[in-house]
Amino acid sequence: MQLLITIFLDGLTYASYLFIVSVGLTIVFGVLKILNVAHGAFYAWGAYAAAYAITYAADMEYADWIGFVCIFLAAAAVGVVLGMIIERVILRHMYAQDEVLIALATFGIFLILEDVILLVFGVNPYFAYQPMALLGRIPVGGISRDVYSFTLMALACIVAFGCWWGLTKTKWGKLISVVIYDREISQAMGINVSMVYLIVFVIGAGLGALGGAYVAPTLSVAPGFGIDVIVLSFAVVVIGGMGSIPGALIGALMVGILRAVAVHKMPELELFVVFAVMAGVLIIRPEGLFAPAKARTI
Amino acid sequence: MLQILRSDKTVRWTLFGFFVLAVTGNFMPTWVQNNLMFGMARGLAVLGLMVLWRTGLISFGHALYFGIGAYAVALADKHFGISDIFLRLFLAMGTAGFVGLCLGFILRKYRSIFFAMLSLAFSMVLYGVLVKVEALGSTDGFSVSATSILGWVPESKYTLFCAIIVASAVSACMVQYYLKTGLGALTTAIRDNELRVEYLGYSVAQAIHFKYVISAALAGASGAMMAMALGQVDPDSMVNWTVSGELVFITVMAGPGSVIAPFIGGVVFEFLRTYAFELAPHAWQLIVGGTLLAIIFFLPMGLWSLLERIWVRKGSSS
Amino acid sequence: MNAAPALKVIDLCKSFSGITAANNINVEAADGDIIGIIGANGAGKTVFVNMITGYLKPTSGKIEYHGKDITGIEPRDATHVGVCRSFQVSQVFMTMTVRENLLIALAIAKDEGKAMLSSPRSPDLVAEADRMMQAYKIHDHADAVASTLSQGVRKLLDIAMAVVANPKVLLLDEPTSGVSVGEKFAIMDIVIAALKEKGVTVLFVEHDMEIVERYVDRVLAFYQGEIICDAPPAEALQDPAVIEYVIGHDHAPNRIPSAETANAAVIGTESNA
Amino acid sequence: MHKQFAYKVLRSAAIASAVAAAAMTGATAQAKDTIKVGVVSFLTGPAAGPFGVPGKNGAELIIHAINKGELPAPYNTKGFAGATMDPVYTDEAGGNSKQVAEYRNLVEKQNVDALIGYISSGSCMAMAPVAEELQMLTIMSVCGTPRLFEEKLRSVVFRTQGNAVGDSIAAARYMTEMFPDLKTYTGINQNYAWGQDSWKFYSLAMEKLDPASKASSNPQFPKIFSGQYSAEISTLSLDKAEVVHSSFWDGDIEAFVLQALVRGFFEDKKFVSVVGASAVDSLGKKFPKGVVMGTRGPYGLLTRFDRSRALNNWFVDAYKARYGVYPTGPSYQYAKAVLYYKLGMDKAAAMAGKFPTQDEVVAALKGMEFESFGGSVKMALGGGHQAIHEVGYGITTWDKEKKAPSATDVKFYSAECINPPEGTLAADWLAQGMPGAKC
Repeated sequence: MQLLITIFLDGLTYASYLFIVSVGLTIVFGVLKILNVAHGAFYAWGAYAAAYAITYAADMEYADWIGFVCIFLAAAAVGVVLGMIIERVILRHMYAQDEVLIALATFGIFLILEDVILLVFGVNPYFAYQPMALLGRIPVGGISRDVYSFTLMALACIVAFGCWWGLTKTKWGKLISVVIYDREISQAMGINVSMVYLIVFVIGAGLGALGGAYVAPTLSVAPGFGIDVIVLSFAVVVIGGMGSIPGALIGALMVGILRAVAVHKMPELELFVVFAVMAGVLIIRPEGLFAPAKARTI
Repeated sequence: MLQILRSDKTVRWTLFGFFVLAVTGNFMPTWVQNNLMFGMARGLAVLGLMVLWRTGLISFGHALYFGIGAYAVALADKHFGISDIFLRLFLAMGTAGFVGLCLGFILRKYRSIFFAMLSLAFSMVLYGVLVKVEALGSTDGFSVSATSILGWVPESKYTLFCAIIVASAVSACMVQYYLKTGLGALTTAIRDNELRVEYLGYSVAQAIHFKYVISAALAGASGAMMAMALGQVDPDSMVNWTVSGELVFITVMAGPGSVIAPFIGGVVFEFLRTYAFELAPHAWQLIVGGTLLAIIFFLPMGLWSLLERIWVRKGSSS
Repeated sequence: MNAAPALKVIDLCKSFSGITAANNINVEAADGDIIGIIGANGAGKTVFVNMITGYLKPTSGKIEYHGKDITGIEPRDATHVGVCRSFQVSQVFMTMTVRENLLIALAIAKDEGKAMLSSPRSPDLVAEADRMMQAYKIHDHADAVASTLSQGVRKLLDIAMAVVANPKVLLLDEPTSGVSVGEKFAIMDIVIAALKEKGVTVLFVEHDMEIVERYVDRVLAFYQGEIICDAPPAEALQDPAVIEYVIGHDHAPNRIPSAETANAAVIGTESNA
Repeated sequence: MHKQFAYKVLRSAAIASAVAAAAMTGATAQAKDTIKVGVVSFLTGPAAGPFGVPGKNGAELIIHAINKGELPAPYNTKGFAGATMDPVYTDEAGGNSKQVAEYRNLVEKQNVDALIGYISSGSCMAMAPVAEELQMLTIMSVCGTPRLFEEKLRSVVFRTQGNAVGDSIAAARYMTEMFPDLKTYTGINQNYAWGQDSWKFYSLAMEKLDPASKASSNPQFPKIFSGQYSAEISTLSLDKAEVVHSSFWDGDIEAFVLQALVRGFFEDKKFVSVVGASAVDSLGKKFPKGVVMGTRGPYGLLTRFDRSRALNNWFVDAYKARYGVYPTGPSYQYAKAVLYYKLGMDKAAAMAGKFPTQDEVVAALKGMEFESFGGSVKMALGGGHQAIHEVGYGITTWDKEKKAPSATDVKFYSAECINPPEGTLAADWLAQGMPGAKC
């Protein structure tokens, strides 16, 4: 029982983290049809920006709760600045290209952003533990857990709800779904598609950055820390169905729980399970669990 | 088959060019030799990816076969002390080809991003196993003992250098021949219009499967050559997704223009990385990534098209 | 063997998630028959063609070729048995020249693709390709890339590629749609002549009643997935039901299919190709 | 026409390479008033901050001092056998295969005279065969896996750092002496040579030193640089074991401590860190008190404020003056390796009466004993290629008046107490119950 609770909570923690990171990726794919490898770089940038801001605030001896403000400001800043630059300067010239080629281009962007981080923030790791330390811990299932990870779950729920509400209940959301449905027709209808693309990409980048920013306090934020995230979020997004938000949620939960089980029961399978599931889902249901299955193309 | 090859100019020039390279190689400083070796070895995998690319498929998971090739060599060396180059190549290509054959039954139904993602997933499964299992060397991998040729252990790397060049030349010619046959012509046909191919009475899935196996075997050979040239294998530089990324990068950089392009691309990449790493240890990825973007934007048909253009201009001016 | 009709369709039905696209279709065609298929858009003409040639699997019913059951086989197998088709929107290899298009087609057709292992540019194949281009009067364009061809020439190439496999039964899906009025009869003369001399059974979907009148021995009129009339043209085109549901009352003998029928036809394939 | 072109390209390529070849051969510098040495450490990646850069700084400081002849006596002679060293600092990040390629570049393109460095055991295991193949003198400075010399003897590879055996046995001895009543232990180690060996030898030693002790059935081996350990921490917390052994280093130890700290992990468990001292400095006041901390030798945290050794004092002061922070383990280890190279060069030169060849240097280095900034070093194992030296552990605390982290209950174990004699495999020696250990 104790073990079950622990596995469940560990899984949930990891899943929330994965969801926040992946949801941006899936939104961008859903609308722009871009598989954005550079998403990992947004994640890393978010983490660095947040860690930098938090440590700065700490040196200035501001109250610790300022740290949380830093997290969200940093994420927003990274999303807007990097997102805008990359969409306007590079991607918008590529939409005509083949999906996979664009993905490759974003791989190039990823490499560049990775090193720019080094040039901007240096090689020394950042430790922005204040926000996590501030919240302390509570005993659950016989062991004590950090409250911070519970706030991470809460954040995941908020993000999920926000996306659902934003897409279904707002004017912008409706516009977006129109654009998803058919780009040409919506252009003909006079929708400013390129603006929709820009905004969606910025949101996607922002969510990626938020993922990084929010976990920054739990890690040593050091160079080369976006690489593993990319394939993990790919796995999540593919499992759930590229472009589907509930899909990303389910994908994150599956990966999170499975990994937790593996870590507790057979650690050597920890990485294996994630991608085995990814492959399995692709084989059984290429469009993922949630995206509607398309008709045969031949 | 032979008369096709004899009649084909590209083949002749390929052989000639590789021959010249092999001869001059002897006079090059070892570091140049090494970079050429690595470049050529990678070129083999890229050659396979090029065949796939011509049918409109890009695989983000060929590190799987690259890695299988490399680890086949390393494990055979560690457990059975197999050091003969032919045995090693046979093992590597055999295993890679066989795995390619099996996975092909699944992958041949997939196109575009789904093809890319599923191959990525397969390669990452192997990665996940390698880094976690101590018997497979976990993140350390293994070192690979020197290569022998029919029992004779050459003391200089030059012999291996020649071996790699021979392998490259042979596979380049084979692929050239393949592209000349009806099957080869089908590559473009499939990219153009699968529906028509089916109605002409040929199974698209089968054709793609065949190409996939070829590319897998080539990637296996590539990995094996790399392992032998380096004397070291490890998951992060042989099987991780970044390696697949590199291979696709070289494919696009080289361009689908000719069977020689992959090898030029591979060599250019090696030197690019060596110098980028030397000039800017903190920013070498930046240089590599920048080049990738530049190529995608300004040379969609790759370096080969650039060379072609230069030559055409020369030709017209003179 | 030849006792059985070249093509026999029995109670063929097809429905997509409730919507019936074909309902109890029964057709017989003897060797050498030339049959015109008419009907408003969405009447189920293309669905019918797609089912015969294995692109769509029928919900129920049976398709026989010379008495051999070919229901629901793969397109390539349909081609192997001798049932071929052309398309509303020409399906050719756009980045290749006319000759290359035909060479590939020939290489595949030749002894079940064994020719694939040698160069398709072998002299005999090239010669045969030239013969085809002569027969279909596209030899002037031999080295033009398909994407640069006019609709008409592309149509001819499309049909020529369908014929390469020496089909006994050939289904032409709107051979003249999207083709300039001038080209229409030219194309049909060429095609029908070439096919007649081979004794091929031809079923072609057509909107232009003049063409139908001029070339076919029999007319199948489709309406809402059913055949409402199966008779020689003279008779069929006077049939009140046909006039009501297919041709429309303003039937004039030299009616030219309007642009939108052509476009509609194009969208027609998009929806199921 | 196209084929013509293919031909042209190839021909020009061929000519180009021929010219290149002609130009590049015979480009091997013989002038020996300066020597070129590759100094390899992590300059990028998660290990750069806590290990690579302090290591590089340590090397830089000493190289500079030696070139100027500013080291304290007896090492105040100028240069390496008179020659000034021109170091080439390169990055250890990017995977073993890339490192092998880089190694070849350093030797064959940059024509270095020797290599000093390598932090990760992975790198060391991968470089050794290449070093042997190219016959290039290579002094490994930090890495710890005993496999390096136990798998086979090396001719041109040396290591001035004691291996994981010593670190682990010392840890076990310290635990059995300081906390005899803690009987059960588990571990979290990185899943590669260093982590696997550290755990292996720690548990072997515990078995012998305290037969009543019991290892957990479920020790954790996460992938190096994973960064996220919340699930692992849960597993360890659920485990009934009282002691948790870890050989985490680079960014991982910091990440682990941060995530475990909030969860009160260090109050429930006695944590033994073989090489986590870098985290003590980077986390400062934040670092939990009462952690059993090792430094893999008499340096860093443990000897920082111990003013009894002149060399150590000089090093601490010079380093602090130059970089504004205290030297950590890696700083000492790189400094030690450079010093070792100098001594070898000087000794060889003295014996040969001229500028020494590599073989003479190798001969001089074999089995050398010398006094380094952190205590004395004996090249006793692996045929005189593997160093042994004392290893110490202490318990972390915060020094109020110095406003710096420090350690209490520091205990050192002599080299002979924690290392097998030459010629015996560590595993066998432990199995026999460590015969002849002098403590």
